[in-house]
Amino acid sequence: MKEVEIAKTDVVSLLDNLVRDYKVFAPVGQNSFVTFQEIHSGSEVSLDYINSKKPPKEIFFPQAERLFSYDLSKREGWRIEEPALKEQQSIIFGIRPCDARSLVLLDKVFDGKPYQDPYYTKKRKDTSIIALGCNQPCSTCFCTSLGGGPFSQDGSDLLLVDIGEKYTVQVLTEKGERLAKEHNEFKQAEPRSLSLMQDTIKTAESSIKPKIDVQRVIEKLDSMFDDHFWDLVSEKCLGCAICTYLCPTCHCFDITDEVMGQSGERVRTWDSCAFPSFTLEASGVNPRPANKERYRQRIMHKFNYFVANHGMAACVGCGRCIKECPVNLDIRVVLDSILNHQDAR
Amino acid sequence: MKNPYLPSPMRVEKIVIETEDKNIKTFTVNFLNDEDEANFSYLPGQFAQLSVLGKGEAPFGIASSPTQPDGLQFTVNKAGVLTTALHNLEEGEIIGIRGPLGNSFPIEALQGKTTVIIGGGFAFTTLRSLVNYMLYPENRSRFGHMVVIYGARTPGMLLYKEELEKWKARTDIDVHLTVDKTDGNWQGKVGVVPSILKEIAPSPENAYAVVCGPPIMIKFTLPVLRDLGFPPERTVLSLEMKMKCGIGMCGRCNIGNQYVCKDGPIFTLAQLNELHGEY
Amino acid sequence: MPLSSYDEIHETELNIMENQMPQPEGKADKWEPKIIAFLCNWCSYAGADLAGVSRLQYPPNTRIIRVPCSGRISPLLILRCLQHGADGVLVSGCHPGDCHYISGNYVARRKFAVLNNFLEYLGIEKGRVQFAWVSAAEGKKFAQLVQKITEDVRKLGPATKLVRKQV
Amino acid sequence: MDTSIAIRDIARKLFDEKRVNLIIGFEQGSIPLHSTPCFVRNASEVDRLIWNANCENNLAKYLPKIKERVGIVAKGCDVRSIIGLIKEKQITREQVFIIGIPCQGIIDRRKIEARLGGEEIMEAEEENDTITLKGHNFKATIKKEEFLHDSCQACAHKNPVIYDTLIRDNVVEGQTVDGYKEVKEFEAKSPDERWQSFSDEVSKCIRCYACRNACPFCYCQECFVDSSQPQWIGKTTNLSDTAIFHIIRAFHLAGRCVDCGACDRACPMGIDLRKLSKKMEMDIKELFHYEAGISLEDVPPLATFNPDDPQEFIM
Repeated sequence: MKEVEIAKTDVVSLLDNLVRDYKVFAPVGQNSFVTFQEIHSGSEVSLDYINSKKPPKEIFFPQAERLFSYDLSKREGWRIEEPALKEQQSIIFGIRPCDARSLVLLDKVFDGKPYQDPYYTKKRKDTSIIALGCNQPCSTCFCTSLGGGPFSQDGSDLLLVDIGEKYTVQVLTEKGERLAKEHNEFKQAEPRSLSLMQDTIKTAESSIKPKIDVQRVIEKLDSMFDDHFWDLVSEKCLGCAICTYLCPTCHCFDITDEVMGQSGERVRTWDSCAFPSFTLEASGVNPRPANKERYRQRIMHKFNYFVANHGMAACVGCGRCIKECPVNLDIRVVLDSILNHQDAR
Repeated sequence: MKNPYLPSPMRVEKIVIETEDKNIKTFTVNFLNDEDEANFSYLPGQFAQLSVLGKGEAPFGIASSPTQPDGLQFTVNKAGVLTTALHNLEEGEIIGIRGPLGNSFPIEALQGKTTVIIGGGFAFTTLRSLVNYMLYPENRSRFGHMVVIYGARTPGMLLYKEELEKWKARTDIDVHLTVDKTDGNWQGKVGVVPSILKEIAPSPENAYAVVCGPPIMIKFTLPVLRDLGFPPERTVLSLEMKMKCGIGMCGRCNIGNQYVCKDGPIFTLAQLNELHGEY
Repeated sequence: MPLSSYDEIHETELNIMENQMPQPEGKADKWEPKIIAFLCNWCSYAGADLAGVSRLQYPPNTRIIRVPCSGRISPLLILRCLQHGADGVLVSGCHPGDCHYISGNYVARRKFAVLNNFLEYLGIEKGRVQFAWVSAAEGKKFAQLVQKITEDVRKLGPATKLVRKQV
Repeated sequence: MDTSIAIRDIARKLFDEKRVNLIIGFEQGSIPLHSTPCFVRNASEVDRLIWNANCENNLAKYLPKIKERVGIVAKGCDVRSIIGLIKEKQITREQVFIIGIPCQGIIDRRKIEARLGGEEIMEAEEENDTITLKGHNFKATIKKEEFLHDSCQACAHKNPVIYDTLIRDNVVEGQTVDGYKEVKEFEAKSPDERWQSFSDEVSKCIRCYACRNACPFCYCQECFVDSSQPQWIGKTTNLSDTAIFHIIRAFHLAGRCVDCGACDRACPMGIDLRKLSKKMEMDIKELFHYEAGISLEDVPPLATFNPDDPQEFIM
């Protein structure tokens, strides 16, 4: 692996240069929280942030996206119009490693076999990821339990490590290499920077505890589907979609036709396994009729089904669901109670 | 890369009211574009997403057999927004289609075997596709004897009545029709599908059972099949779940880690027994 | 068409509402107010009918949707009109005391009072949504009412605030 | 006596006397400044129950689907919600044993976080009127009363209106701020300013429906936003769709909302939902002289009428 470095004072000018050639998304403070937004100058960015309120998944998988549009006044023939998928190279700057890792996971869903989602994959392929490692992980972070870490490289093209006056930059892919080469704000890394980087990484990694034995959770879930456990664990769940909508890996969606006058569009919108309408059939039957089944689906999907299908859990340990849950239904506590659960049968 | 969300246009050639309550219609549709038609090659058991622009999209099992020359057929029960919109269509109108989606009945495995086909209500659609596929002259010799047990609430609620008569006239297929409630003129059996199955008691030897029907019918049919000696590996079911994308992405139709739209809708009972059940 | 279920009634009303909606026109200089009037079956609709048979003149900008009672009008129906391109909405029922269902309009009146204040509070222009009592005998009042709301809405210009935009 | 201990004692007694099958209260949360709802089913578990200034959830939310005899730990606003639910026949008075808590107000975490300016709170310890906070690089002691939730500052019914047992002495009633101040300020703006401000708020909405789901009065079997037959409003985050959702949600609570603030606290995007509900509350009070959740007898204002109701706005 190759490393370069960039002085903190050069970041704004780097971004100013990047916005000329790329569509750049970066953390921007707004309404008392930070979200990823398209920026037009480096000065808009606030890199001094814990993590964004909404995960950056919405850059590739927006909450509402047009699949195609049509004109209902034309009774004859058939004319649907696909949105033009724009040729636009993009960069996400300052994304946290957990969120960068979530993109690897989303790729498995949207860019798998046998179907690929053109709306997601087009944007994804045209985007470079410049991540910012976490020197001071939150108390709600549990990325290390999920195979990630505050400086996980998965999904990133470049990874920035804050070493005080400078960032060292790990060059992780060819895309990253090109970026590092093209912009002279990136300098050859000094040996001192590299040793500082190693120390920073070690300190941050050791600050995240406790570690949850997710592998055992995955195995235990194999035999817990019919357990009374789910009645109890889901009892306080309000059934809102905060945890799913703010999750960087949740990707369920709905498809509806939205019509305005004679012009209609088929749109895809985020949907959530927490909602009764998610699985409610036109006949009135709902295979997941209550919170119990819906919360079970959430946990089983993340920590069992997804593992069976894609070889990894659908969670990156970012902690958003923990911070934002209105009833403090902490997924780490749930995982712990799965581990401690004695088979009642 | 082909956009899997884009429907292709089809013209509604023919609409037939199937049942006495007029709530079930069969639509015969043809592709407007030859290219779309060429790309649409399917087997019995597969389904497709039908679109009515402005109303949305819903999945329907393909009721025709690929051996039929006269276009695709879908039999639609009027229940929700989209099915109502389909029922309001007139011949000549254009709808959209995405597909074929999902897997098919295990055609290879059924070769040389006796096939017991058990259906109830309007879920008989893909079974009809299977029967016609197997009866097709060029295919017939590949398959063994066929037994069809098909039930509906009343005689007037049976689908494909003319075709059923034709099947009955053949000797290489036993057709047992049953209704929950007779209307007086009814010549067939009276009783629910599971009890008729018990009465007929087809031999499990070298045989497959293929079941499709409302959940309640499936619930009571499976134990009968088990008692008759059909092993889970040779008991085949077609499942229905709410679907949106049809391509395994939108996340709602899973049973355990299997997506009914992509990995199904056809599963053997043995497969389902391995999965966590929410269906 | 026979209506078999509650849902279907709603669906039908929505369809009527949307089909009634005059199509968006090309340029602003051609703009004409588009107004949806929900009239109760027993009084106001008969009032409108009387205006018609009496050959009273009133502007053609209003599309009438007949409803069983003013009590049936949910705020959602009103908002949906504004969302789908209506520039104004009129809701009219029987005068207090005259309701065919005894108290439908009384209960509606409370609901409308709260809604009326609330829409204004949110910044929806006063006059976009109006309420009236029109009896079966008040053909003239109905014609004047339509005249008034058409002028009011014309002054306000096209409704934009709740109009649905595409994704 | 310590409030938590008093709650446990009552809870134990209720189980021992077999008066309830379930007690809904709070237990220690998993992160600082959080408590979490807790469902206790037998006497051996009552020690989980706690009380502190972070017991922010309105537990009345859980009552409508409960069929058994239930004890509930309830603040002033929660009790008012229970009254509403009884009136709306979602639960019977006999079924619920109200463990009333005269409430000194609960802490608004967001206000503390705003004060800390992005520093993470790693530890919080509550002691009488203060909370001591510790983070990576700081330690601070704050006064609770300065960080009470807005709805608590505007609360005029801190003491439970009805109850089966009261856990401690009543607190002094009285609002510290005029609950309608913000509404009145908002009303003073121009219509376009009001619309702009309303649109800015609702355009933050991500349609997670936490506001709805946290609300004790949102118990409809199928919410209008979930209905697909017909689909009343679009599923997008288009301003038109989110605005209509919030207008109708607020409207559905007219004459029912007790300003417990649960929706406001649940909203992850910080939408000022009380600006909508307080207007409703104020108007209902002015027009129909009704305050929700005060008495079991009076009829909800939009379920009744008076022949002389105001109708100046009707032509």
